[in-house]
Amino acid sequence: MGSNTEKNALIDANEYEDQSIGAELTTADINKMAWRSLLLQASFNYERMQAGGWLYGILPALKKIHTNKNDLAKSMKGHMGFLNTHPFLVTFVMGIILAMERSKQDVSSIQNTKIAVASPLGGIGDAMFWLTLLPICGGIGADLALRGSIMGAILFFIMFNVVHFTLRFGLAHYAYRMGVKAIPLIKANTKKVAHAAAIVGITVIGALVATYVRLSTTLEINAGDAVVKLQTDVLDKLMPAFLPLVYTLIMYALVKRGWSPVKLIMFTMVLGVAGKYAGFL
Amino acid sequence: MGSNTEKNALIDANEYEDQSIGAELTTADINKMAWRSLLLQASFNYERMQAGGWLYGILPALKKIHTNKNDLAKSMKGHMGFLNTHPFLVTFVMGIILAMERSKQDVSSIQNTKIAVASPLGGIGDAMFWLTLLPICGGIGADLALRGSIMGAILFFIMFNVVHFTLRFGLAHYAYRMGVKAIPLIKANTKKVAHAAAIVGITVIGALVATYVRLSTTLEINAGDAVVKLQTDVLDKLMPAFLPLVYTLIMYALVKRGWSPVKLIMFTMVLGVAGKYAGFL
Amino acid sequence: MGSNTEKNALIDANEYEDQSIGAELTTADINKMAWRSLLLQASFNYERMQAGGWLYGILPALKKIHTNKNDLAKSMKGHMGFLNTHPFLVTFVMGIILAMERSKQDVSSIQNTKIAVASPLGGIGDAMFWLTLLPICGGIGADLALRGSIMGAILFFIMFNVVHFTLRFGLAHYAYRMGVKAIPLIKANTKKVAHAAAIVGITVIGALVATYVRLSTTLEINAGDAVVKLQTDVLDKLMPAFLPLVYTLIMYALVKRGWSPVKLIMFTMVLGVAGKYAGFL
Amino acid sequence: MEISIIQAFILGLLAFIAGLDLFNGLTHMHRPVVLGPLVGLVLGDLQTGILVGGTLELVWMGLAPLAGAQPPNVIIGTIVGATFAITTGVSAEVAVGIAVPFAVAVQMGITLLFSAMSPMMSKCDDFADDANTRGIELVNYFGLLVLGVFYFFCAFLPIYFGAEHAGAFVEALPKNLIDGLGVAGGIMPAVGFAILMKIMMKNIYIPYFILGFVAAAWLQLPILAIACAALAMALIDFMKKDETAATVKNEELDDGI
Amino acid sequence: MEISIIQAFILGLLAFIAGLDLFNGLTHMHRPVVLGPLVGLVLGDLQTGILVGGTLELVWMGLAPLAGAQPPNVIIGTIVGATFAITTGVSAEVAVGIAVPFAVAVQMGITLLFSAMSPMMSKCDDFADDANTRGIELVNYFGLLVLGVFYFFCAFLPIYFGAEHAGAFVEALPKNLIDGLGVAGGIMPAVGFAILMKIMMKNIYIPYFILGFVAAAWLQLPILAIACAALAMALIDFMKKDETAATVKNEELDDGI
Amino acid sequence: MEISIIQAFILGLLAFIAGLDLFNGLTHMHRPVVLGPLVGLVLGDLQTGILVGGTLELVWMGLAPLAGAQPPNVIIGTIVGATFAITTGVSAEVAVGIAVPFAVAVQMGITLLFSAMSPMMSKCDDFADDANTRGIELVNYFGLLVLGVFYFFCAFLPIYFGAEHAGAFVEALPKNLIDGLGVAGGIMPAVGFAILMKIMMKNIYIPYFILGFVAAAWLQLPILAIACAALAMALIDFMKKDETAATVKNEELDDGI
Ligand SMILES: OC[C@H]1O[C@H](O)[C@@H](O)[C@@H](O)[C@@H]1O
Ligand SMILES: OC[C@H]1O[C@H](O)[C@@H](O)[C@@H](O)[C@@H]1O
Ligand SMILES: OC[C@H]1O[C@H](O)[C@@H](O)[C@@H](O)[C@@H]1O
Repeated sequence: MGSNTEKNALIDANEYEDQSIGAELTTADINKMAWRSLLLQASFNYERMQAGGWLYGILPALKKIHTNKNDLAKSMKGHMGFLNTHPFLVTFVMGIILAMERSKQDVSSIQNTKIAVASPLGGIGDAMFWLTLLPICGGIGADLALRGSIMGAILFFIMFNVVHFTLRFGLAHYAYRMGVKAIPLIKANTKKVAHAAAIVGITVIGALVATYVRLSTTLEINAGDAVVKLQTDVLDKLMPAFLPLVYTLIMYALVKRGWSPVKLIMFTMVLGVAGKYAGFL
Repeated sequence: MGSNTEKNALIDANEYEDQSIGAELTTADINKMAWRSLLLQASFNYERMQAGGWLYGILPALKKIHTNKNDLAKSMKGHMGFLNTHPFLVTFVMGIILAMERSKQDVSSIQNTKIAVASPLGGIGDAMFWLTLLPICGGIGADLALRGSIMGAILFFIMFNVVHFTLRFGLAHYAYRMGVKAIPLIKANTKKVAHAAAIVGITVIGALVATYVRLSTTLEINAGDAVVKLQTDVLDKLMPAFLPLVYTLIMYALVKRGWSPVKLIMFTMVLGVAGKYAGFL
Repeated sequence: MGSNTEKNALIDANEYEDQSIGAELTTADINKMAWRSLLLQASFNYERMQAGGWLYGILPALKKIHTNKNDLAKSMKGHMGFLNTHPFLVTFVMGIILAMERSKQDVSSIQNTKIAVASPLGGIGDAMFWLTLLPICGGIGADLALRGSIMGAILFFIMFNVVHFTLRFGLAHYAYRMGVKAIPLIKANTKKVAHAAAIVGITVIGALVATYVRLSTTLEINAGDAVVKLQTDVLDKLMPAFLPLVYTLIMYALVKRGWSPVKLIMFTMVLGVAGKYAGFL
Repeated sequence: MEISIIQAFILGLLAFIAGLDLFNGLTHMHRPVVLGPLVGLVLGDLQTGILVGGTLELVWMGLAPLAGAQPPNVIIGTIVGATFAITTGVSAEVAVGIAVPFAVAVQMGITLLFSAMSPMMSKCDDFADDANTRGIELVNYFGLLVLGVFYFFCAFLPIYFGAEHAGAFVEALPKNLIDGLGVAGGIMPAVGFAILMKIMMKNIYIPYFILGFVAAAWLQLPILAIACAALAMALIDFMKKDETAATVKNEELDDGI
Repeated sequence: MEISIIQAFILGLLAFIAGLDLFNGLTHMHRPVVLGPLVGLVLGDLQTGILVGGTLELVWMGLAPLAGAQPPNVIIGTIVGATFAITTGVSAEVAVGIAVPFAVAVQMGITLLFSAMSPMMSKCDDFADDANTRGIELVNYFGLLVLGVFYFFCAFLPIYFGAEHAGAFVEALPKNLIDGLGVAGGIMPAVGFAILMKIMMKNIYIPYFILGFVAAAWLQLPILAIACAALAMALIDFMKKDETAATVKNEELDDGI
Repeated sequence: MEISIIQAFILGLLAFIAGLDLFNGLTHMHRPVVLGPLVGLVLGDLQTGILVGGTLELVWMGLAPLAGAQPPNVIIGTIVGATFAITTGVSAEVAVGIAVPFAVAVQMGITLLFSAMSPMMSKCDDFADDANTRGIELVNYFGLLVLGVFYFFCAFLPIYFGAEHAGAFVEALPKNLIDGLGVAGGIMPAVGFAILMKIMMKNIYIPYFILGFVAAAWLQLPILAIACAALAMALIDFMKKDETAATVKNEELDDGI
């Protein structure tokens, strides 16, 4: 992190200029957020997954909270970071995060909390909705359908969406209220909360790197009769998730050296295709 | 833990009124404790396991240590908490705990130490005595018996009990002496020892919840062709020991809300039977 | 650690008398170290593995750094401790350690760092060189040899040793430079660095005990029909690596009680042979 | 039975809508049990649509996108399968066999698309820099449009030109290119994490990154377990600071002046 | 051979005593190798008692109550089995076959009893509140009595009324009720832990509860390993406080006044 | 073909050199692909040497000493095998069969030697105490000499006396003694660790020893993972101290005087 001036710059980018508590969000505001959360994956992509749609969802609320344009920009930049969670539970995260935004926490505290809360909800939601609710509703619907009744389709649609929309709107309001109640507490302990959030957030990021980045080499070194499979014979013996870690750290180094995301993405794409053609990926 | 008055009440319940070091325990006292420890499981039950018999074992010593009746009551209440350990090793725990009682440590320090020392001894003792000593003695006895000799029974009985009683009485005296030697040290660091004991004790409780509470649902949701097994398809994917954790936390919430243990036990029994009849347990 | 005088003695043995930064090591010095590192395993043995050869390797440099004879003795004593790492990566450790010696860190800081850095490099190097580089070069060589060409031997020899010596010399210089750069930082934080190094070093030692000491008993207790295998039926159920831990702690207790290493080694050898004859090892 | 261009067009539109619903909206009208009857309605054979939809619902049971990974595409599978069953009169099972290659091809196509959409994120970064909220919105709408149009053609083309021609088109793409972009998609989150780390990482948090990585890589713990343990660490730290401060305070009181 | 009511009564008493020994006293005179000969003595055929005892000892080898979980009951198994072998003259192996259902029924019965004894604990809480030591003792003696009587009847009834009648009685109990109470027994420790936590839990210890749970639930570590790791954490904390205090002291010394 | 004593002697010298190279120097001229041709040269049949070397290289592929554990000895395997193939004209495969028992015997011998060399370490301790650098060097040279001589005889004897006599010699050693010393070798690092701990262990580091042990013994984590996690702990501690100091400083500033 080097010199002091750098640190100051960092703090500037991290703290909001206007530190007064932001405008209250009305029921209508939260409802709007929940509606917009339907487009969480509108700009889904493998670099940042739901980042774009997430920002889209909370944007009206952010505009209301940050009347200072610089603050709004800071906030928006923060919210363009990688995110992946379950779409039905996302409003829970949104509600909490908006309460934090209102209390003008640091950008990094907010982002750490976001990652820490949202990431585990991904797996939880998948188990509850994609692997449980959906097969149940689908099974009932298919059963009726196979007896020739259109009621299968209708019943499926109603059952599933009653749960879906109840959760989406209910969680949004619940989480926001919860978050707002916590504002005084957070405000009184800003630094400590930030530190705690960072601990959880960064730990989760470390785990995400090992879990989400899928990179392994198919390289085999044929030396006469001997075939050395680089991945299983060497790297896996060294440590698991070695290449994902190395690649992420390289990307990180390049980001710090000023490479733009586009450049990194292009680099990655070219690498993927080239690696396939050259046969080492 | 909320308000300050609550905290004070907690401290009152936690600290002994009479802080002077308790009466010394004689060899006879320790022997009495060891004899009484034979009834460790006299009131064995699945709610608190050996709690009642444990208290029975150390009761005479406690009476001698706490001449103040309020203190005796406090101490006895503490010792009615859940406990499970190996019956042959229990006097080791008793000896240490009585030394702590004599030095008038907090109730919670004592209980934390008890749990932290006793719980791992359960598995250790089972491996050493039930799964090793017993089969060895039993094997030798049966061998003789199958050749028609009554010596099998006699030899078995003697071999086994020599080990048994040597341990039971030896450990009692050894542990008490060890504990007494530590009294000055403990006294000098009361708060820090309490904190350290709490760390180990509570960690072990967290582990015990996941290990000892056996609760899983047989619920299956049949939706046409689809069968969703709630336990294996949903809960186990969410996290292991989910229901035990949730049930324990519910019980905890109810205890704090003033429910009596009897009420909770009845509730649990009704739940068990109802669950079986209804087919979800 | 007991009394205060003992502690002082410990500090004396731990800190160098001459605290001024040691003589700079020239390129020639580092090269000499790299050459001598070829004899890393000259006195290889199962008690301290590469300790003797390690000291042999860094000895000329140590002599240059510690002009005070007492300091040289202290340093040499420290470097006779157990060590095992990969022979091709050892110069990396040597370079760092010599930089630390120059800055006159405590003996225990230096040793902790050595263990912490060197131990994981053992497995890493084995995976990279013994299990990857060697089969590749060997495969290519064998392929040519089986076609009757002497080029197989020659190519193998050249390929393998280009990598080998490049690493050995390259790492030596690189690590030393790196270490020297860190000297001011280390100097400014001597105590904290020592503490951090101790945390890693001791943790690794704990792990090494469980990993490196191979001790299990073949004892079976035959009791009539029952056969109790002490290792698998009792000890492994108690805890893994139980005997290695116990044996190491016994050795430690004896060392502290003043037993000489030779005595412990003889004891161990006699135990091994006696255990084999008696059938319990 | 022949399919008119209008019917093909309407089915394309249906794919457009269902395609959006698969990732956005998520009303799950895109599931076979609903989509089948809708195809039936368009082709004038509701009953077959219902039956094929029910059958396919069971085939695709439990297949949903987890953590962004695509299963064989349910929408194109259903639309192509149901259309085939209705027009040729074959059983639902046979229709599945025809539909699966298309479902797999589209699965790949979507994976590709999600890799290819990555560069749009930097556009968003620029908009964020300028607090340009409109820009963010447009990017999202644009994403929807691209996705929808892609689905439209994936349904329209095979239905209009018939399976063989469509199949030939799919085969014309170089496999290595497609696979390579798929691989790139798997690596891509590394870029996302790197950018995230730029915002959030400070030297003092490096140890936690290491612990998270060790727990996930070696101990293979799920994110939930790691988050729980991290929370515990954070709470310990949180509470310890109080103590330290308290200790200091006390010391000073004790020492008095 | 007929069994007199007196013999049946004495065998019941033997079960009473052995039953207590299984959980209290633990001299292990309740093991078949000892109990068999005793049954033999009562029935006047020591030799058969010895042999059946030896055989059953091997059958029950390694079966002991671990963490409160009951294996098929060794005492009733032995008494019923040995009695059967002696009276009918069948081999020990056949006697085992007869005895096992009873052993299993009693296993369930004990499990039930240990669930049903739970409410007595609150009685104890009340006694503790009043420092009523006599009360605590009486509860324990009462527990012994109930257990012993239960064993008495479990031995007496099948022997006196013969196997069929006893078997019919066992079958008359609704299985769901018994199983349900067994399930309740498995859940019951949750109540014990909740009460324990009321005493011991403070906010600052929540993180350690989480860590213990994570280690046991996800990493599947045994209690011993978790206790070791917790001890390490506690020691680190214990020693760090010293340091902090020391640091503070030093700082103040350095700053002087 | 007969082997002269001079040839046997030269082959012994080759074993001497290669034996050192296996653990020191590590140029890997001791691998069959190089050693085979060298044996061929000595015996005047380079071509067979090359071929046998190539074959044996593949047989020993992936066999290298890991963490001090010896695989069947590659050097004696190669020298005896190649000599046998050249002198008798049998195929390389048959030669391997002859060579393996010798390779295994030498494997044991080396293990033994590495146990037996342990006491030399205390000699080194004494030299270190006196800052006697020459002494340290001599011990190392002595180690080389012993090892080399051992290899010399392991090659010379079977070649000169023929396989049967050499085999008989090997069999004459009591197996229990050899195995016992092998066992002792496995335990020996405990002594090394104990001495290490004497230098490095202080009470405040006991918790870390426990954590390292728990991680390796129960979680079966490799050293690298444990070192990473330990590094993380150390860094947290390292940085926390700064904070504490800072907190203290701040408090004092706040309180002013
Ligand atoms: O895993 C969480 C989440 O990840 C991605 O966003 C998509 O695959 C969702 O369908 C899934 O629910
Ligand atoms: O597991 C420890 C302990 O648990 C219960 O108290 C009983 O099952 C004992 O037999 C056992 O030794
Ligand atoms: O495991 C590291 C290292 O251990 C020992 O020193 C030897 O077996 C080496 O060959 C090996 O590389």
